Amino acid sequence: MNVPFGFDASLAVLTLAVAGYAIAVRESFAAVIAFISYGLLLALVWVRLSAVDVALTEGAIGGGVTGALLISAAAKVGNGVADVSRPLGRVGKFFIAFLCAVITIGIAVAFLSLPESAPTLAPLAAEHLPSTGLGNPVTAVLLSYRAIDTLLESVVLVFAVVGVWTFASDHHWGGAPESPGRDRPEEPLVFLGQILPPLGILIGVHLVWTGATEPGGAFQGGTILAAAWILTMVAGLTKPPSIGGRWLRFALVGGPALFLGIGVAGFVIAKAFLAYPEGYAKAFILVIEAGVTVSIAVALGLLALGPPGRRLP
Amino acid sequence: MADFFFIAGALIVAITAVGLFRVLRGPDDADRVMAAQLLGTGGVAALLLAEVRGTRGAVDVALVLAFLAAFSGVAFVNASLGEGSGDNTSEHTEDDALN
Amino acid sequence: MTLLTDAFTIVCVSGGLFFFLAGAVGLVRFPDTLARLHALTKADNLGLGLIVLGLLPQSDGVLSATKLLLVWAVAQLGGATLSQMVARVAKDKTSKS
Amino acid sequence: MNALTLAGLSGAALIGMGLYGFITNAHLLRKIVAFNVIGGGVFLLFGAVAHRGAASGMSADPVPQALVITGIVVAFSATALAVALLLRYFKETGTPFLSDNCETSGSRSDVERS
Repeated sequence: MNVPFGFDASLAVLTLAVAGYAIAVRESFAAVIAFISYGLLLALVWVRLSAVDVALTEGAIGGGVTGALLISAAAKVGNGVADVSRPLGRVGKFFIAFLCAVITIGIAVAFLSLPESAPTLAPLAAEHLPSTGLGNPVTAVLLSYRAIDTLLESVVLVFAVVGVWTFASDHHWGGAPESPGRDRPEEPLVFLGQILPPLGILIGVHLVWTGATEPGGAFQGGTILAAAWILTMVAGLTKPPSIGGRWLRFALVGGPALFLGIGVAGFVIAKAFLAYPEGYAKAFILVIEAGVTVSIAVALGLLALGPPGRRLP
Repeated sequence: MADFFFIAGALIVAITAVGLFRVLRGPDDADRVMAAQLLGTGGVAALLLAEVRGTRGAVDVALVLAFLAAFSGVAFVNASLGEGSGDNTSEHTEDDALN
Repeated sequence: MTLLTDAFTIVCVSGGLFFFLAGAVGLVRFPDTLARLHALTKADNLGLGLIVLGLLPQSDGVLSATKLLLVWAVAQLGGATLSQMVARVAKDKTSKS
Repeated sequence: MNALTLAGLSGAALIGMGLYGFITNAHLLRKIVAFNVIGGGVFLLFGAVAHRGAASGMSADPVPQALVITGIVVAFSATALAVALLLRYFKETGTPFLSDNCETSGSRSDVERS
């Protein structure tokens, strides 16, 4: 057993322990903080699996934005007092644990009995990479080979925002989400809200731009931009926008619409839906990425802000 | 040199993971957040060491983790200070919004 | 020259390692929240700072060196501000109870 | 046993643990956390499979990696939706638990059922 394997094994044990704690602990706040550590450890695991693109996404969304969302939810909801009329007994819990163990073992056996020579699309992806003008195969998959998936995903984000908005009370419809910050934000938070967002914009744009050749891309960059946006609101420097705002809705839908428009134009200029004309693939991909990044940032920000006018007792 | 970087990175993750004991024990939520913050900083340091060893893009992951550690820290502080103090903005944000 | 920069790197990274160790031990062993916060900030500032300093000569080119410094700056800004705010949260808690 | 097998087995274990928490925890926020733990396990399993497909100078098959990125973003959308639903439910009932007895008025029951 060598040192790298020892490290990977410890990392795996640590990840499992933190996940177990997130599930077993009594206080919901502690569970959320354990979950944030879990996301962080997973990002490290992804780097060890040489999937840096995924590590970026997991670190940004899994640990970061999801963590922040759950923290504020945990603070509002608290631990509560369980008044479940049919609590699970010891036997019931044991039975469920047994079933979950069976599922785990089933998946593990399936994983271990995968064929020796793994099927892979890597050669195909590598072969066509020059035609896209990109250097990062993951970006090529996302925006060229399987662009339809990414197009649909950007639409899913818009639907999710609409879904979140439907939880507003009727008389709040058309209003703005409650501000994530406090009435008079503390000075250090205001300072952070002034310094960090510009750095966040720099990092976000950098991630989108390098996504063409190095790990990075629209989703990772968009997440950072969304976080920067929310930071300015926490510091009281900007206010959550009204959900009826024309510009907001345009920004939300613009990316997917641009993506779809270029996709349909593909019928004319490149003989297929979502095909790019030869030699111009990279230019089109960059235009789409720029548009989609803005929409992702707005959508993720609105998802984190919640429905309009939400007020809790 | 590469071995040194690897071992240093692994040690930092191991050391900061010891701090996770505080997530377990608490007693305050602030203690738990501090442990997560320490693990975050340790992870950032380990990623920087990985980048120098030749993992391309690890420094970007470090950048993202450092930025979002601050972000979720803000979420914690905001949520903890928010509870109990009654001067929340909800009243007039809402009125502003409806106009 | 390489030997000299390598030695510099090793010294700085080992120093960073030491401060991480001190921070972790302090976080586990110190008796109250504010003392633990005090230990944490050492790891945050000096631990990461020394590692960044040690890696600077190893980075290839100005861009990657700038990135290293940017990581440090972001961690520093976030860490310093949040330590103060976390201390305020901890103080609120003790004064209330 | 190598790092790859380790990742796959950890993924399987995380799915089992998350599923257990998802079923046994009555607190709705804890269910959302458990759901995300399951998600992490599924993605890790995917990543291990992607890593097996390393070929042509690539360290991993890029297609499953792209799928995982898509998955993480969709998981966040689902989580945000679930949290919004939870907060609305909490506002209506004052408890983060689902209860069997419907003491809430008719106008609220549609929130509670969903």
